[in-house]
Amino acid sequence: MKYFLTSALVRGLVGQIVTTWLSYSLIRSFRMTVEGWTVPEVGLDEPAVVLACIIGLFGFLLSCGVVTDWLKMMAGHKPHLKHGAQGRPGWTRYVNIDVNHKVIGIQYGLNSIFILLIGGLLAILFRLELAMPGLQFLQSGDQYNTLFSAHGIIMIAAIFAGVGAMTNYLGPVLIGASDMAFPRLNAFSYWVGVPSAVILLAGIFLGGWDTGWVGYPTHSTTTKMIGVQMFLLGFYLNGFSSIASGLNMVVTAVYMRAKGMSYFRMPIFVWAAVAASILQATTTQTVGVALTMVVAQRTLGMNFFTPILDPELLAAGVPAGDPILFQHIFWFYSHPAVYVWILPGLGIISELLPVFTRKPLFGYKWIALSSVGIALVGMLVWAHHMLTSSMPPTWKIPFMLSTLLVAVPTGVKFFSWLATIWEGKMRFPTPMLFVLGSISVFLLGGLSGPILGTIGTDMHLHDTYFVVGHFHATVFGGFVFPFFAAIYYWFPKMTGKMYDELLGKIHFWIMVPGFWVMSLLQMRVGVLGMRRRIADYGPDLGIQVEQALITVATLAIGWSVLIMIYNLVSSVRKTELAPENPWESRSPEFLAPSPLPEFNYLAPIEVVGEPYDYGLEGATYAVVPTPAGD
Amino acid sequence: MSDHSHPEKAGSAIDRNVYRKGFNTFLVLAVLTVVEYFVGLWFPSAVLLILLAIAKAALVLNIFMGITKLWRGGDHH
Amino acid sequence: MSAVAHGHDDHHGELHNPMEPTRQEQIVMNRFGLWLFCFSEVFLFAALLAARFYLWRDPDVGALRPDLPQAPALIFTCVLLVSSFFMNRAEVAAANEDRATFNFSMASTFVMGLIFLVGVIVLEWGVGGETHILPTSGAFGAVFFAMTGMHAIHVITGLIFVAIVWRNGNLGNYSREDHWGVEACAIYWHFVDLVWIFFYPAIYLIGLAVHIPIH
Amino acid sequence: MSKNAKHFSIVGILIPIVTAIVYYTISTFFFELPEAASAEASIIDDLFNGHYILIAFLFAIVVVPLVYSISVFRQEEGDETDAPHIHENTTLEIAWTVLPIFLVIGFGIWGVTNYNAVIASEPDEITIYVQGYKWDWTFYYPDHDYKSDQALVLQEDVPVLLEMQSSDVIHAFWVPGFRVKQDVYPYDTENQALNFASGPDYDPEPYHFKPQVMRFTPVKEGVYRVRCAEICGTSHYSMLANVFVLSPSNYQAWLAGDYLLPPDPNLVNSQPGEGYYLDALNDFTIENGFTPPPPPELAPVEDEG
Repeated sequence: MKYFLTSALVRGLVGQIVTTWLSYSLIRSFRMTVEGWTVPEVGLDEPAVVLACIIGLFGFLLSCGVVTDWLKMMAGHKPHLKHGAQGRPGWTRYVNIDVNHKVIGIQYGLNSIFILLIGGLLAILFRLELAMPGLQFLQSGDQYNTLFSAHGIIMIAAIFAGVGAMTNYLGPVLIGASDMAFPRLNAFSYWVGVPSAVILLAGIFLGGWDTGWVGYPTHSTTTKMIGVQMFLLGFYLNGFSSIASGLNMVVTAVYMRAKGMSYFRMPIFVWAAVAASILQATTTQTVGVALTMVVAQRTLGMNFFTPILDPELLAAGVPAGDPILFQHIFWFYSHPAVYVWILPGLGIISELLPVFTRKPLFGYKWIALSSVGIALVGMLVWAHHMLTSSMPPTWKIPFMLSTLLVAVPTGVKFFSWLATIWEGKMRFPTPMLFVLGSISVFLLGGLSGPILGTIGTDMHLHDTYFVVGHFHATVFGGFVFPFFAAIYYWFPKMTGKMYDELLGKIHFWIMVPGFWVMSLLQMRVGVLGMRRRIADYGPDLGIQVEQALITVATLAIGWSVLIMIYNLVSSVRKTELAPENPWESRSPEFLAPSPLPEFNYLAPIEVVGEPYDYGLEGATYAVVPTPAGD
Repeated sequence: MSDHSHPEKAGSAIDRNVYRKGFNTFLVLAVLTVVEYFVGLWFPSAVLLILLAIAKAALVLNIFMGITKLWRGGDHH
Repeated sequence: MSAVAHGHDDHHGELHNPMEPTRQEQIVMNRFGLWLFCFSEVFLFAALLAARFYLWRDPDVGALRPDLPQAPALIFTCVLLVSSFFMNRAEVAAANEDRATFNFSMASTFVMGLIFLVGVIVLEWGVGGETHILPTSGAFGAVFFAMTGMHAIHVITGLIFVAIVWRNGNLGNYSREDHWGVEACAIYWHFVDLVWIFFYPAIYLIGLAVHIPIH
Repeated sequence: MSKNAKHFSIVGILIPIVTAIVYYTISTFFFELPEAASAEASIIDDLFNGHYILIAFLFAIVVVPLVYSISVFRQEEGDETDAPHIHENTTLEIAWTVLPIFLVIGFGIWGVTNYNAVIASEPDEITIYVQGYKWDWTFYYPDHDYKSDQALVLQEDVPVLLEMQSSDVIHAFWVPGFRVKQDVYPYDTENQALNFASGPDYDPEPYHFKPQVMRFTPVKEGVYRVRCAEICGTSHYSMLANVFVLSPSNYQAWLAGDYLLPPDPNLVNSQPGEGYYLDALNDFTIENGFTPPPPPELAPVEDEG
């Protein structure tokens, strides 16, 4: 307990709350003394909230100590990287600043699952509301709007944390490196996400917001619910985490590969992670601009997005704002963001299939390049979210074509997976089940894509539950299920213990069918006319049965995740050790001791062959130094 | 990994050259800026102005920022 | 529960751990990382430029720009350019352990940067002076303040960076072999200059000038 | 090889069968569209149908080999050896990269021609101004200088051109039966010159104001509902309006004030939850002598959780 209360996490949170509160009161009182500035008597003072949240972030960073080393460097010192638990019990590493990528990866993972549960809880709340027509227990549309908006952005934060978990834990291990290229920056990426999550969650309680996670102006610039500011800031600050971890991963993969590991000998997951990281490190900046603009318009009255203008300015020929501008800048990031989530997930699928089919990955180079292809095409399709906007047809048509083009690299992945499975000697432990589940669910997402990409059909389907079903299938198939597969697969590597196979299978057999029901029925009600983001729907649509079933499926998914958490927690406490290489994998990390040592390998490893040569007699991938007898 | 560890190029003559290179680059940039200003005043062609900006940017990237070090790997002049 | 077998606190003795990168390798990675960061920032400034070209236009006339005073803009652009020159000189000096030139050049860079910053805020933003452009002046004001403001934030970070490197140089922390701090500062400072190379014509030169009425 | 040929032929036979079953299921039942009530809806439904065929086929070519492999190529009891070392087949890879490109180009061309057909203008369009605001719709008939709050009345088989704007935030005009959807953007409606409802003062020209434009031709008499499809705040869910498509004679009678709009069959027969029902009923707001139908007797609600 003593260790917990003095941990970086607690220090940071206390620091954040204290500095936010102090600066809020100071700024508010200052604003009251200035003539001409109106400060509401009751309720929150919006500009003060914005500034206080930003200052609170610095409060967190300074008091948790993640920037201490950098401050020392600025002062001219050369601080060493601190490795290990610093004389405290082992578990304290996970609540303190630690530069080891495996610790950070697990921190990300725990954070991801924790936020995932909060987001899931919100989803279950509003699914219960939607189970029947009529407002059941929510009091107003505002409450519903806050719930689904928060569900959206919180799940996104959880997914980014999950991507961070996979790339951080696996990236350096798979390429035979000791750590990321910039360990301190890596810790910063994780820790800056914590205060941003706090700000997001606080937004729910301090007013809430009703803009959805997209926050389109002019709704977001005019809504009275000032939780929208916390949403914008929390979203924005999470961007720092994305950018920093993205460029960290790219540099790591370029410079820290083991001897003999050419680019086309990297494990396939690393290709996917690098493709995702490039998107993360670049496009995130544009959403930052979009969010800043909304904050600036709300607090400083800078007119970026309102087409309404002062008549005097208008008469002089000064242009007004345009809400479409936001949609362009926003989707330039937010479409590739989806690829940031799914590319690592698809990488996990490609990584695990050969192990469980005992066959080489079919068309390694094609899969590797298809990841890069998806990333590049992904930067050119953003405006397909705006096919019903006022964008001229000359813009819509190219975006329709580029959108359809995404199907090509995605198809390459599917066909290569099928060819990998064909004639394999398949084994079905839980990770493999989740891999197959991912393929099936991602297929639902993929197949419902082109129909949303052609303008005619999108005019009917845009902003309906069809879209909701489509992206949930994409994100579950592309991220959530592969993430779970990865957790089960590398659990013995992370902890040295084996999870419970039966509970894992129960988790799978509840969650995947549950998800099919949910996603397919969401698509069905969307086709029938159910719009997105509505607190209530008419009985005239005739979709009560479907809605009730969706709610039941959602509850099933929620319970199955709890089963997984119980499974993992109880398995960690087991005393029995897992086998060294439970999956008979060729991957180098399974040739090293579990859990991995501080620097992953006892000495630099050397790659001497292809990564997935299952079934080839005498083929070796990597030479890994075995632990000495001490 | 970079293993370009050049032997040190001591001697002030080389230094002067490097300093002079910086100064010459600065002169070119200054001239381009003035050209840019007058282009902007007299024939405000967006294409021309963007081309001028790209030319200036290329100089800064190449000489001041040393982008070539990325693929040459060295950090010595 | 410990997912990492055992850490050790005492590894950074004299011996280099073969699993960890050497200082030279680390510098190469730092350089690539910094360039990637600059590349990332390109997207930020490109988004602002996109906003400028998207909003500052008229369907009949084409590109527009606010009618802003030209002379100070040209002067401060030149000031930033001169600061870039001194930054380059400081970097060369650091690489050659020429302490005197380094000191003078860093000081000049800092002062020039400060003049630019004060110039933008006092003259262009009109704090304490006569100006027509306000943040509330339609799309002109909004985008103008967003572009110059975002650039000014980078200038401020750059100035802090310059000040720290200047001081550390004085403490003798940079050598011929390892002056990564100076190089990083130089790359960042030149990048800020690079951004202005594109912002200056975009704000002041391209498009038809529209006079903003006092409101 | 003969064994492989057996596998391939089984899969080859199953694929068309599964394609047919899936196509039948989704087009006639699972993803069945609401009845097409506009000329554009039929055009769009053709494209939907094409997509359904594509979905069924792609589903089959992935799922059949997947399920077949899972059931046939399992690890046999006690067999610890690896599977055959097949790692690449460039011809195959090129084939499944290039063939989809052709498919994509085909669908792209179809999509473009389809879209052009949907947005094509027709002669003799009737212009109606649509104003969206939190959280309702107003319709204004410039030819008749007539304002209709919340109920859009159209004539069967007469193409309409909607010019739309919003008073506050972005809304989106969507009638599922008509398939077409268009976002609606806010302009300064305090300004008389920009406000549709200000009649002769309406003159957007000097403001570069372009209302959003949507065209369609209703082809089936009946009652439909406008649904706002873009999140717009508290009561977004109940931002609905009724659309009445009338026969030519009834439409003329309605314009003359002689025709009472028929009660909305959906509304009368529904067993609604309270909030929704009242909001929807408000869409029947009395305008021009039209009275809403009496509210149906609400069945006693049992065990409201």
